[in-house]
Amino acid sequence: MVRLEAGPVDPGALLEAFCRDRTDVGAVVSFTGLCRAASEGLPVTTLTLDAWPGFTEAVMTELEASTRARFDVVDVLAVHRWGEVGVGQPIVFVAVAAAHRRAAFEAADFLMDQLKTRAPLWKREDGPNGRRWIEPRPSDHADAARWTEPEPAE
Amino acid sequence: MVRLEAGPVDPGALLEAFCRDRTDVGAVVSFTGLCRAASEGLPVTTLTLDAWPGFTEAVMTELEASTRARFDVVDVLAVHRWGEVGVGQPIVFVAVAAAHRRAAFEAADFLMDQLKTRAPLWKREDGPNGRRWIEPRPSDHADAARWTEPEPAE
Amino acid sequence: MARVLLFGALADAAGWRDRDIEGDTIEALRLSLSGDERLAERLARPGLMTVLNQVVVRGDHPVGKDDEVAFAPPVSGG
Amino acid sequence: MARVLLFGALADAAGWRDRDIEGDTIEALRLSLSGDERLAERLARPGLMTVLNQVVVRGDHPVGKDDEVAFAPPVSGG
Repeated sequence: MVRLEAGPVDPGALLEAFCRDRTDVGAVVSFTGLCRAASEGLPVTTLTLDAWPGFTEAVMTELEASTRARFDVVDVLAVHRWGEVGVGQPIVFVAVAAAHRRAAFEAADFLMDQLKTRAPLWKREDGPNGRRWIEPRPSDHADAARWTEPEPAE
Repeated sequence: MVRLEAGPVDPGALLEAFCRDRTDVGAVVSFTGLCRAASEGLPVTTLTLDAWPGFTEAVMTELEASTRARFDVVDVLAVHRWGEVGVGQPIVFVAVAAAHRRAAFEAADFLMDQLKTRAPLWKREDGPNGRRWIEPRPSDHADAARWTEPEPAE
Repeated sequence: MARVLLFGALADAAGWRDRDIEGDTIEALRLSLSGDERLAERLARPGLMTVLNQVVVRGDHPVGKDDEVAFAPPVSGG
Repeated sequence: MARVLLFGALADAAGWRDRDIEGDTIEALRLSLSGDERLAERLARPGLMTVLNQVVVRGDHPVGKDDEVAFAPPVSGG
């Protein structure tokens, strides 16, 4: 499941609900992205995420589907905040449930790389030095490129 | 921090507390291990973990230290349940906080491989087919062997 | 004529997010928007994302008044 | 003589976890324990973990009455 969230994202509550009543899952990996007080040495007071409700979820759903197709997982959740986010607050939460831990780790890692480089969201950092629109760093593209070996036939 | 826990482990509450008031952390990766209703095709009704309180935490603390030495992380938490664990209940919870997500994913993955193959805990599965003591699977040793390249000098 | 949407730094630079613009291809719309000097430089940057009726497209395409064309900088989620 | 601890399948097989055993080396303790046929086979398996005063050791070591020696099967946490 994917969700674009205008209000606060609560990783604890999301993980608790995601783990609940599972008897066929041995491994749950979660990723929480938090807003830092400084980014590349510059202080940040507010992060603002622009999104395109409707289209953003549609692309997130495609990324979820390609994660499910590629790894042996039981369930996938991705929740992305948009709008204004304060320092220390969660920006994104991803969870993957699988029978075994290797698939859970790899799928969560893969999905985060996809969200970073493909999900239609645009991030602005505001601080005493002004406002700065963020684009993926070279390391984000390098991370995403790790997965470009051919996908297994379905 | 490491903890050997005789009572229930609550991944939601642990993740919430672990993320709270962090302003220098962009990424938190968590791993939750759950007790499955079947293991290698055999039904499981109860899992029982034997441990050696004192020594078990001492080894877990060493594994935490080697995780911190090896990866660029801000904080590490590992909580391991022992005693009787029901189906669907958490067995282990690991969380890693880092400035960037690659270090957080790798450190959590590494720490789980270490806990699986090195932490002094012994797992028994009870079910209608009797009781079965579990040993690490070949895949657990293969996972742990992924990290045997030389560690960076400290 | 098509409905044009802007996102991220483009919306910020233009001061608007959603407007009807004259032009019968994506390139014509982009040229028309580039008349605004606040947008021209950003529309010329590599990695510009173009979305026609919620499908990411490359190159030029004809557009009509019922079409919706979005221009956006490279994404930065997560 | 040393204090001997057993864990996991070994404690299960023996029916005890903690006992004083005659023997002045780790090998002597292991031989003495192997007199119990429920333990003999498990103590002979590869991967047996031996811990002297909370330090994992390999090979034989002398032990005295203030020493604590633990025998355990391969670990299986996580």
